[in-house]
Amino acid sequence: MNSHKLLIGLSAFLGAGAMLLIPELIDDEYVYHLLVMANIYVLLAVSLNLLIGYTGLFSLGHAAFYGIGAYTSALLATKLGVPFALALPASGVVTAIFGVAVGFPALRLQGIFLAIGTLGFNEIIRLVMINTDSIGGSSGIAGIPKPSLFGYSIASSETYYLFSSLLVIFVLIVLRRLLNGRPGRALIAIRDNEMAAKAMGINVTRYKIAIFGISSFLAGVSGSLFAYYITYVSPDNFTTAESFAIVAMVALGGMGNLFGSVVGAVVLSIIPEMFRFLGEFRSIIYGLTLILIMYLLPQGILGWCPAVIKKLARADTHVRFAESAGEVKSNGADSGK
Amino acid sequence: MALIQANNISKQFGGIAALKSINIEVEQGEIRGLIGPNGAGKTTFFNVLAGNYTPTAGTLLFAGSDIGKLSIHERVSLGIVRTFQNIRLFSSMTVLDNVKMGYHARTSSGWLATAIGRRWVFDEEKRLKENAISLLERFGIERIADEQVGNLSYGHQRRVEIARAMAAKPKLLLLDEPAAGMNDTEGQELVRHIRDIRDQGVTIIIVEHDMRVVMSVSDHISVLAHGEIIAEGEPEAIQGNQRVNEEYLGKGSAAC
Amino acid sequence: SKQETKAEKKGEEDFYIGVSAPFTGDNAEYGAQWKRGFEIALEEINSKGGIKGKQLKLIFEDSQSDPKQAVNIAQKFTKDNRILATLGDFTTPATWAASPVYQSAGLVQLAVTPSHVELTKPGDYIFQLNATDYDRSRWLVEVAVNRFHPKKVALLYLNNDYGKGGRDNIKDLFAKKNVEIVASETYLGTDKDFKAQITNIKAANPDLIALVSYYTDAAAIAKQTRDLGINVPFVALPSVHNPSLLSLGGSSVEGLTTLALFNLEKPSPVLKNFIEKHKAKFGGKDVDSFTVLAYDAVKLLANAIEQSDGSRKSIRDALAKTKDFPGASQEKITYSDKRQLENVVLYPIIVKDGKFVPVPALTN
Amino acid sequence: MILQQLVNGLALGSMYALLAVGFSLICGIMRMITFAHGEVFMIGAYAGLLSVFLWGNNLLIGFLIAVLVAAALGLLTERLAFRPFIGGSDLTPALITIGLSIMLQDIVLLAVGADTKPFPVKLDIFRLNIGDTVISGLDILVLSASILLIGLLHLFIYHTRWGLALQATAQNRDAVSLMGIRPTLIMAMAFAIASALAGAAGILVGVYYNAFYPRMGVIMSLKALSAATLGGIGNPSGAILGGLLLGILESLAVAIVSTSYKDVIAFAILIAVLLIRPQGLLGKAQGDRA
Amino acid sequence: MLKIANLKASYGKIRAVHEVSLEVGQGELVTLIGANGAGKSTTLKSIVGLVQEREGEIFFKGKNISQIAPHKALDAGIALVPEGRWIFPDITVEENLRLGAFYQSKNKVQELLAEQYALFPILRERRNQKGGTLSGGEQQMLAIGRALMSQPELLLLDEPSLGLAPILVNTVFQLIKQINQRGIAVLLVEQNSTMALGIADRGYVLELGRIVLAGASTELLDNKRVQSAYLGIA
Ligand SMILES: Nc1ncnc2c1ncn2[C@@H]1O[C@H](COP(=O)(O)OP(=O)(O)OP(=O)(O)O)[C@@H](O)[C@H]1O
Ligand SMILES: Nc1ncnc2c1ncn2[C@@H]1O[C@H](COP(=O)(O)OP(=O)(O)OP(=O)(O)O)[C@@H](O)[C@H]1O
Ligand SMILES: CC(C)C[C@H](N)C(=O)O
Ligand SMILES: [Mg+2]
Ligand SMILES: [Mg+2]
Repeated sequence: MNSHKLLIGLSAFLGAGAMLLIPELIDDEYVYHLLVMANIYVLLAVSLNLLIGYTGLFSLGHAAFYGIGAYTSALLATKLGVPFALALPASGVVTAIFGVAVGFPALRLQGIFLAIGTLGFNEIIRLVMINTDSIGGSSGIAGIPKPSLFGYSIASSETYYLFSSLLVIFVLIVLRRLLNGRPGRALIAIRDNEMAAKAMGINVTRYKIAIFGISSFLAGVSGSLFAYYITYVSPDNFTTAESFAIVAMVALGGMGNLFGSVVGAVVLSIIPEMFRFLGEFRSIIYGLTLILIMYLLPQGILGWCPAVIKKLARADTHVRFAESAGEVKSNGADSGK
Repeated sequence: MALIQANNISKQFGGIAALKSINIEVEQGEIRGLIGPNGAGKTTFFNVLAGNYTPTAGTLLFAGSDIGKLSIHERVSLGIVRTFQNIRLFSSMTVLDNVKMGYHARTSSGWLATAIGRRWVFDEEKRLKENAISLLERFGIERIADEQVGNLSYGHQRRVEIARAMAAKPKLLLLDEPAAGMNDTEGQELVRHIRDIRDQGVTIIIVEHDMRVVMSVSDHISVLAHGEIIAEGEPEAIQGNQRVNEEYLGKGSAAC
Repeated sequence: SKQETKAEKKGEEDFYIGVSAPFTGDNAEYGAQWKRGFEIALEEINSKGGIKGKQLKLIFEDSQSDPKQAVNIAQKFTKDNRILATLGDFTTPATWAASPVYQSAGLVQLAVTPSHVELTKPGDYIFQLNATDYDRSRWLVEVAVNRFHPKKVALLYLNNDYGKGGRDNIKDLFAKKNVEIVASETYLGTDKDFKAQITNIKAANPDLIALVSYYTDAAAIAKQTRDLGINVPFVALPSVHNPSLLSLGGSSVEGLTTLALFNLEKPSPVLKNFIEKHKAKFGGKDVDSFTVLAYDAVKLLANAIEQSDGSRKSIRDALAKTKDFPGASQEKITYSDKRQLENVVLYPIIVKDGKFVPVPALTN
Repeated sequence: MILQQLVNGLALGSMYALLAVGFSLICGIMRMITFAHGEVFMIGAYAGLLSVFLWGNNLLIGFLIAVLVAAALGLLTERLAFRPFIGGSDLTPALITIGLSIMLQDIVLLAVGADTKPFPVKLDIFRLNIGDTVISGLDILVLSASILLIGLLHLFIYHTRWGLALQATAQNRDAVSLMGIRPTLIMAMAFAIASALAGAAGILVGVYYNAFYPRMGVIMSLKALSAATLGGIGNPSGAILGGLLLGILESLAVAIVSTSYKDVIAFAILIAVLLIRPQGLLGKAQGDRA
Repeated sequence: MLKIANLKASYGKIRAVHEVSLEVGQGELVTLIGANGAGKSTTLKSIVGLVQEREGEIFFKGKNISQIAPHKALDAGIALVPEGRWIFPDITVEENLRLGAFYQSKNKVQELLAEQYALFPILRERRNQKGGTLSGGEQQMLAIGRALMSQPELLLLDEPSLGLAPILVNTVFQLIKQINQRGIAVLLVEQNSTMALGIADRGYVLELGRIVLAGASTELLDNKRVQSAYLGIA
């Protein structure tokens, strides 16, 4: 057990080290740009995994939370002149409020019904953005000031990459702690068997609301990072297609696997860029790549790694959503009653 | 005062009356057997006690206070803990983690404390693991602590479920057919466990079709049939009861 | 092919322009139209020996008109030292998302089709080639009023920045002419069923319907309008000027009045040349407004490169100084100090017998 | 005008319904998630269109080809995305169908171009004018086609043993095999039927709107999935109800509230309905007893 | 009739059955007893092909069925009442039963239904109720009834008395005996070992995936080791 911990600790340390060392090695704005975007998607994928992978809440509307965070920052910055250091957490909080508001009705919905409900929510948010001219309407909000933190500008892709990396590492550390501790176990229990979870004294309502809050908080922060980085937001950024892309990252990385989501997000945000040389065939090859990866690594991208890491990363691939209720597994012991 | 007092509990499913105005009182420290034919309403009664079902009529008192409006988890925090007739484990977790889940009902580390990594959270986690392992030892399944429960045989899954319920430190433990899937020897062992549990001050209601188990472990037995209590009394009396013999035991098997 | 290999050999000495456009995704067909215009322009330039003896080349990147990808492409283009200027993107949001990158890197972003009035606001490296919504609407309202003398106009517009830009300008301009807008309905770019909106319009009983939409939608709208038994004439902004409007719309688009970006009646030599080449190259296909704009965009940049010392900055300066450049669309392209077209002229056309023809001389 | 809006809504809704029923079958009854259904619809439509070009404007052949090609594609999807991953996570096939949907769209785009293609045959059979309200022959065609096809499916699922096997397969695949029924056969059957219906929907929608284009399945499938959910996924009659309701809602939202909020209102009502009836209007709550 | 030689079966890396050889003769009633986790269920599931990884030979009526696919087992004449019952929860009781006789003619199905209802009258009462809402014991009856609908030649029963009231346990055991007397061979896995050995002709004892004892039921009932490990006789 201890050697496992050591292994994980070591690899996490090395990963973080590598992340922070990249600036010493690379001097290319385009690469930093992609890395910043990758960091933004890491936050999104990780936060969605909290819902889908850990709690079994199949949400298809994550881009809406992402958008709410981005718009909050854009508005705070352009209309009220709120500084970055304040707007970033504020965007998370505002988004979390929306998240909790969605979480309550979500309690009643399961499986595909929740998926469609959240998808609908995504469309609603996007259309409200398009239709509300006071927040930029379909042209969005331009002219968001480049961010600075305590007097230091973090406007360049390189500094923004460093900043977002630190943020991602911090979030990952905190989440790992939570997920390996009592709260994480409770979430997995809810996912595995909601009725049994209740029977073990878990306040399922509270946990689901809390995880919606946390997940949307992180998506909101990610949106804020995006808004400040690109300095322009528009409804076109927060489509359901974007939500699907985030789901794909989670699926690729492996459900209920935090580090998997990191890998999934990095891979899926960078692959399409690496495939640019394919021109018009890019999307076809991208789709094909998705399919091939799932064939080669049906348990997600971390499926290949040693069992030890999988175990520690709590990879669990056998989560089913399509069942609306009831334990209809072929695993006999659990049927119906 | 009785620990649990069910007054005139009825439960209706559409046209089916699963429980018809049931009255049951169980004293603190008692082991109460609950038997009856299939479909009599035993599991339904457990579901009412645990909060899975809202009864169509009737009141429920636990240690004197009305728990009728409490949700499942609130009842757990009062000490009412159950097992399921159709085993419900956390299938992706190991045996150890399943048992740890039981302790959750009695531990306190929340989101914030865990996130900032307070010392006591670690200590609690450590204690939890020790407790869980010693519990598994008591049930003789510490060997399989690191197995994923989905991979266990039926009988082992049952034991894990009972251990998990015990971990939640119940005051009132509801066991729904705990001996199902165990052979007679294993059943006898279970009887010893249940007595042990009672000796720690836990009140137990046990639904069981294995007469050797239920007759040897129960202080009192209530017999349900068609949603009604048809007999109540000490095991010997029940075994001699005419109606119980006819409806439940089947003639000639009374001596079982 | 010998020539080709030669040209390739001295590849590093060629001039490069980056193109960020939708070649897949919802707007893929417009990217395809651009490409036709680009192709003809490149052939023309390079067959005449290129610019200052070097070949002009385009580097295509598919943005799917997704703002996020437009930024990725912008980052890629700006770090690519070969690229001297860029073209794109198709929509305003995708263009704007990338503008800050081009602006801060000092690389020209010449927007080919977007018509947003404030498109060039993000900075002095951002240029616009299409007539703005204001100019387009001004011409349309003028024609509409002169030709139809409407009292009550219904407006149906695409629910995006382009559609809303058109809507706002058309509303204002009609109001100035004391024409009442009796209905203002909108639809999403992905909609195919417009009957609900049209039914609303029917209820408002207008004597003219003004459209702000792309040709595919316009064809469907016209068809469904006629199906619902409304025979009021249509006027539409120039984005419907495409042969597909005719094939998709059939008889229901007969009589639809719109604007061409170029003079069909008395084509300038440049336009004539383009139309002929286009016909020859693409199997007799008629030109549409986006192909023409794309053609002009390349020619315009080529001209600016020609005038420059080859640096990105001087290309910008040269482009900004463009005056009376003979385009296929506008006969004289001149940039204002806001890097938008000055003195825009548009040409009223009408669908007659399944063809776009110039609007016959107005009666008064 | 409200009457006209109802007619509009019914026609629109019947097309949602035709595609929705496939989701009902795959997602609802079989409890599998596919995101490539819209592309099956689209390819069915194009196949029909192509055959009309190739075989002299024969509408019936066009329809049959659309149905057959779509069914074949459905079978392929099942083989490729679902069968190899039986017993695994639901997200694996989901992701493969996402990949498939991206691929199919762009393959068609590269093959025939992104521009919208019209249908070569005029189908304005007749038009009914009732006062102010206009009903076209096409309106009646799509409405009756969807009711007929879905009615047949309903009979099949609830009144034949194969339909029963279909339901059972979703509930416990291993147990089905103990009944001597091959579960993969049943899965393939479900996909073939759902996809055939998508093909039928594809050609009908293409003809109705006179528009065939590579991304025609995207929004349509989103709406259809919503319709299926609204009506109660897993119930073919729910697909009809949900489809028609969604169509009417959209039309009425335009008539009564505002066009820019058309979809907002439709989705908001969808969510509201789910909150009151989490299993959809005609869906049955599943028996999960403790 | 059924002959298993050197069966090994595993779930991934876990080997559940190491070495099982057993036989069930024509019309015989054989029981397999063993502690929890011994591999009894795995053995039964292997016979019908439900465990993917299996080695060794299985013959049924002289035909090698070692690699049979689960859906072919019934066709061959083998029906399994699985542990955990595997009731279809969202279709009705009667529909559950009908699926048992999927390939039978309409009339035959009617006849078979009537037979099962006669055996388990409660199922007739509950026939339009969803399978998943039955009580535990009712589900067990349904599982047995469903297997009988398919008129097997060999019936594999995995703990059929699980969750049944004593009165029904007796009935079910009598039923098994009756079925057997009709000429259907039975392989019975039971925790209620005393009763199982009571009706069986022969028995096998399985420990940790290996057959450790075999013999006539009466012999096993008298065996000290069997008594202390399985029959609760100290
Ligand atoms: N959700 C439900 N819907 C309909 N009927 C139900 C439901 N739950 C239970 N029943 C019926 O109520 C009756 C009592 O069921 P219950 O599970 O309480 O029986 P039980 O005494 O536990 O039987 P067993 O010993 O077989 O487990 C049964 O006939 C059952 O079919
Ligand atoms: N699905 C599975 N995956 C992995 N291991 C399994 C699985 N099912 C059973 N096993 C393992 O195989 C061994 C034999 O299990 P099996 O279910 O055959 O035992 P059994 O004799 O039927 O026990 P019981 O009396 O408890 O039902 C056990 O050690 C169990 O842990
Ligand atoms: C039709 C075009 C002139 C409009 C342009 N593509 C825009 O979105 O602004
Ligand atoms: Mg029960
Ligand atoms: Mg077993």
